[in-house]
Amino acid sequence: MIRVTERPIDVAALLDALPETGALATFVGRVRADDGVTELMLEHYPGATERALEAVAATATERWELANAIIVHRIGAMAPGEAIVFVAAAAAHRQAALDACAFMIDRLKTDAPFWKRETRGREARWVEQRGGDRAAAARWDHDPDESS
Amino acid sequence: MIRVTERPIDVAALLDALPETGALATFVGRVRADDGVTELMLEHYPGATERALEAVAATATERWELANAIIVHRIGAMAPGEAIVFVAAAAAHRQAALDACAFMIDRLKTDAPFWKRETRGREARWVEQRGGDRAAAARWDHDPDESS
Amino acid sequence: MLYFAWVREAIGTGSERIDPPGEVTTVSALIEWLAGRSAGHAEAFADRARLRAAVDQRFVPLEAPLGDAREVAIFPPVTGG
Amino acid sequence: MLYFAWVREAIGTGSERIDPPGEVTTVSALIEWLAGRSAGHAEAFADRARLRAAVDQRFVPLEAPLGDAREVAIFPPVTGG
Repeated sequence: MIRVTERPIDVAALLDALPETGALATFVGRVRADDGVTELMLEHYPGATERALEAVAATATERWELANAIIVHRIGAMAPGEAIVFVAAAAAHRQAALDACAFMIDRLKTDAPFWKRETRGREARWVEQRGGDRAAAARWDHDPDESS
Repeated sequence: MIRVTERPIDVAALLDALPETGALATFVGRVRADDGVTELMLEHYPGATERALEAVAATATERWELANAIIVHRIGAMAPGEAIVFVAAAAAHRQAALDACAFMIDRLKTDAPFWKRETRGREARWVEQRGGDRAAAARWDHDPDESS
Repeated sequence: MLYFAWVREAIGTGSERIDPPGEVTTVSALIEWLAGRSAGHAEAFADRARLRAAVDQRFVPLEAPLGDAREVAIFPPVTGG
Repeated sequence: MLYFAWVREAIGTGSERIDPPGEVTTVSALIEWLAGRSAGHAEAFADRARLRAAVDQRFVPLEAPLGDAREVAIFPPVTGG
């Protein structure tokens, strides 16, 4: 299940809706409250975004035989502390759930058309892509740990 | 924070109590409902268990500079679908949170004195330790990915 | 055409209809042609290394052919998650 | 002594007070000595490869010295999480 939403992400409600599989790994990314950002604005490419997220979730589901893969991504304006993204992977075994969850958050950072604009007081700037994000996504291209 | 409890684990309440850091990774292990188990009983070594869990959480907190590390482990009898263990790692950045969460669940499987007894209908048997669990825990002994 | 993030801001609009000449057959050539439309376009497209593109909602390299594309998007590297 | 899981079940109790002779100075020697106490002890301790130990709540190899240990626990490999 993927969702792009302008409304706050209700992590507890999302967790409640998940099947009770053996292993569930989740990740929540929030607007950091500690680096002076007063507002974060998320722009996206309607249509292409949903397609990209579907592809990430489908790839994870197939590769790790997931019972469930969830990606929920916030768009629009949000405040420090609010959730930007929620990712969950439910599987029979823990390694599959943990790896699939890490894969999905790494991949969506490079594959899904979102752009962040940070406002600090009166100054707004578009966030630059980090080289580390590309490296994190690329490590899944050929992962020797996949079967561990 | 670590806790060993005979009561059901309330994942939503645990999540609510966490600080709103940039990244939060969680893991929930449940009694699998798909392999015929009708009851799971968790025995532990009072005192030594808490000490082992504290050590796992403290090691993760130091190694990944976590804002918060949580391990909650159920003991006693539980039914399929119920949560056995909840692990959470809160950090400024996603890789630290994801790695620390995986580390804690891998380590507690080999370092904390819990024993599972599965009941299928009338037959009860003690679960054997898996070699894969030892390998998963050992991969953290020298991890080249730590700084990634 | 669709524009996003600071590309959109520099150009001053998020979308526009265009009718490029027949010799514009790649994304790269399209960007070159678009850069002549206004000072905002020129500014947005000044540094090709900072631009990414999608043709009919699929990410492509700037050298990619346009083919019969109905929707082309130009934008900075993505920063979601 | 503390026993857990199937070790506890085989012996029939989770704890007992013991007073081993002076020549019992390691966990391994203690297990050998305990095995003579009952058929249950003998069964529980038949396969050393399946046993683990803690001395005063610290995990130790079976070869570890007992020292002035107040609490020794014998149990199978752990299976939590």
